[in-house]
Amino acid sequence: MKKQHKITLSLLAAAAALAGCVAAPSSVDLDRLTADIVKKSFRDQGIVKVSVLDTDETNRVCSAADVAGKPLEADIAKKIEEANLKAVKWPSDGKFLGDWKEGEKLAQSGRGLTWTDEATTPNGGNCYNCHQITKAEISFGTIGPSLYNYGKLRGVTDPNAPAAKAIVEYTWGKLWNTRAYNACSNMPRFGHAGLLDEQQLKDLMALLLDPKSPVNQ
Amino acid sequence: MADPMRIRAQAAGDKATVRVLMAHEMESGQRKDAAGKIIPAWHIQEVTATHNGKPVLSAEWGPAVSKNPFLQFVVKGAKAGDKIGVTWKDNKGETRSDEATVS
Amino acid sequence: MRMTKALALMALATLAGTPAWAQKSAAVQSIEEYRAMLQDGNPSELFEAKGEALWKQKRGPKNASLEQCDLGKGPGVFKGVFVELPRYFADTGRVQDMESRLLTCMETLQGFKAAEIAATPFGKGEQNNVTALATWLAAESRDMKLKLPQSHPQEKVFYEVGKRLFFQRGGPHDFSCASCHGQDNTRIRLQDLPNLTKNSGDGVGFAAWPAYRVSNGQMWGMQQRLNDCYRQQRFPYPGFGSDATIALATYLGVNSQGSASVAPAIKR
Amino acid sequence: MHLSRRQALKQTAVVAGLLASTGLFPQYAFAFNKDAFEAKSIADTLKALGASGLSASPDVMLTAPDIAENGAVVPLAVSTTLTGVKRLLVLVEKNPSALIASFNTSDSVESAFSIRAKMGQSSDVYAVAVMNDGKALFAKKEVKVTLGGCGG
Repeated sequence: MKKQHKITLSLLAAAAALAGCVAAPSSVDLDRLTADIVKKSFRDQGIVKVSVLDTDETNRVCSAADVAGKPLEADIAKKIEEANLKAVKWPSDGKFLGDWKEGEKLAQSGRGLTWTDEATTPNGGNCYNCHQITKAEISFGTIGPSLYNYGKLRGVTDPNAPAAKAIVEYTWGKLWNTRAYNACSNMPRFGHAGLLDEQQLKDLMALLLDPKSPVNQ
Repeated sequence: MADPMRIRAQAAGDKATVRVLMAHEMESGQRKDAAGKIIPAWHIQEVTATHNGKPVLSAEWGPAVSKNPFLQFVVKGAKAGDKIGVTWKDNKGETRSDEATVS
Repeated sequence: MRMTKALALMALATLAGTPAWAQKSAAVQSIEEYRAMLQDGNPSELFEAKGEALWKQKRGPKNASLEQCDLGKGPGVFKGVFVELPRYFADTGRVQDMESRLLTCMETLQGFKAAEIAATPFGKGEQNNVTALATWLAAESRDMKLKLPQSHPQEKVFYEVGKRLFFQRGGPHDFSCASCHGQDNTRIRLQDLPNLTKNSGDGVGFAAWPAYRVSNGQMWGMQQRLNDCYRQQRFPYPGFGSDATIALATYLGVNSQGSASVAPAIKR
Repeated sequence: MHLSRRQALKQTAVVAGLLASTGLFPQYAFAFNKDAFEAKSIADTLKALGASGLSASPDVMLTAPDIAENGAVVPLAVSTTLTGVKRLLVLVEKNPSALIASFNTSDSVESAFSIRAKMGQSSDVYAVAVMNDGKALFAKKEVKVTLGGCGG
């Protein structure tokens, strides 16, 4: 612990020297110090490796905006959204909807990818943690908007009809990579990050869009 | 040795409300360990209470009482300065007794 | 009595019936009544008693008590220290929170190996004693207002680092602390989420830990609270008493400056 | 010698433990009713306790939350204004074994007890007063058990 502290302090001193002053460290110094502290503070545990903290440009830009307390510049946000939209993979067989019953199970589960999970633990969709979905489940979160009547409210009576095409594709894109539509969304990128596979995403699509799903009752 | 209980006994009128917290695992016997083996039930089985040494309450508990159990009861005729004693005994034969003064 | 109030609330709710429009809030209200029912009889009292005894007991290779431990207001002062941590300590040259400071005292006064305790998993061996001590010390500052010092440059630096950690997105889910704790009036499932980017008020967020967790019957200090947040964030494991955890705690504590600490609390 | 509170309590415990084992509390030499606590259903539990004829009574009271945020700790209070009560029971119908606790009533304590129970799932909870003649009178309430957290 002592050793770690010395490194931290000397880094600060070096940073201050670089800045050519003895005043409070600059934002850049603090960013560097934070990265240094992260490196020393976190370790691998179970299936989680420290490398999961090596994140992409999309996250870095959003985190920096959050620290600054300012929303992203419109053009930067647009660039991030375009890059993420380009990364969306569409269903290989052209079919968008699976089984809503399987989708409901996924929506209920918040498991997977923590250091107390096994590599074989199936990932859940975590959906109810943040969204209202069916009327029956009263234990739902409110970080995201309510998805109750998601398809019905958007006029989807037949998900295969041409009239439904735009909303079906948007929903797929949103699940695959939410940052394609909202640069700094809080939602995980389920397809992009490999959290759920194509079939699982289809099942969630069915939960949201199938007229028979309890979501649309 | 089991950790001490926390007993609070408060007089109001001609009776005293007693609240007890007991430090106990209360293992249900329903859970499995990492290897998939059932963790055997381990729970408080008998609870008794005394008022100035005279027995006033006895109860039997199963493994579905919550961990670190809470119990509340009301002793008739107890006043400030009286002693309330509580004893538990678990299914492994371990026992613990503590006493509190009614305030 | 709190219990009586909860019962009265329940009676009221029953009388009023459940109008259709109130269905969502009725669930939330029921949960609030449930929580109120638990307030009377918080098992954290068991840990407080244990912590107080541990403070006075001669233990460790040096067979000494912790009664000369300096938690920031001089050796032996235990009233009011909890609401002024984390703070900078000149003897270690570090900003320390309650739990890391207790490790320092256990090493210097009692001869325990701080690194060994830090490496011990939560809920095992000496870790249980650290939690009990922190629980008792929190109780010795119950209802006092948070006033973390921010005069030493390192304390200011830790606040700034903590802020950056709070907003750091990463892991497979892109989560940061702010993903869940960056807005007002949100929930995960039925669990209310305090907005930790600002003062979250008396007894909320930072001002509520250590707390007894009814879901697993465990007493958790702030270190374990932060550790489990990082687990659910799908982040790697933050070392016990590591600078990242202390910087984050500094950020949370300073943001809630002036709010009253209700710890040790009782939680889901 | 200075004794800490904890040490003092420990010594009290030892003394009380000795008292208990010397049989100073003869009326508590009751045997734990294993059959009652291992019975699955409420009916079997009552049978094991020698009670019968379960019927609802407005004189038996049960206080329980509508929703428990966590099944690990569900606060329950049972009471009765009846006289001639032998014991008061707390039962959770859908638990692996229904009986949670059994309180023997006496003239020295009110017939009102609060306790906290584990519930595996949403279920009806029963307060049952077993009368001296073996009749069983009950009050019941449904308690919903929800998942409060992330489910991870």
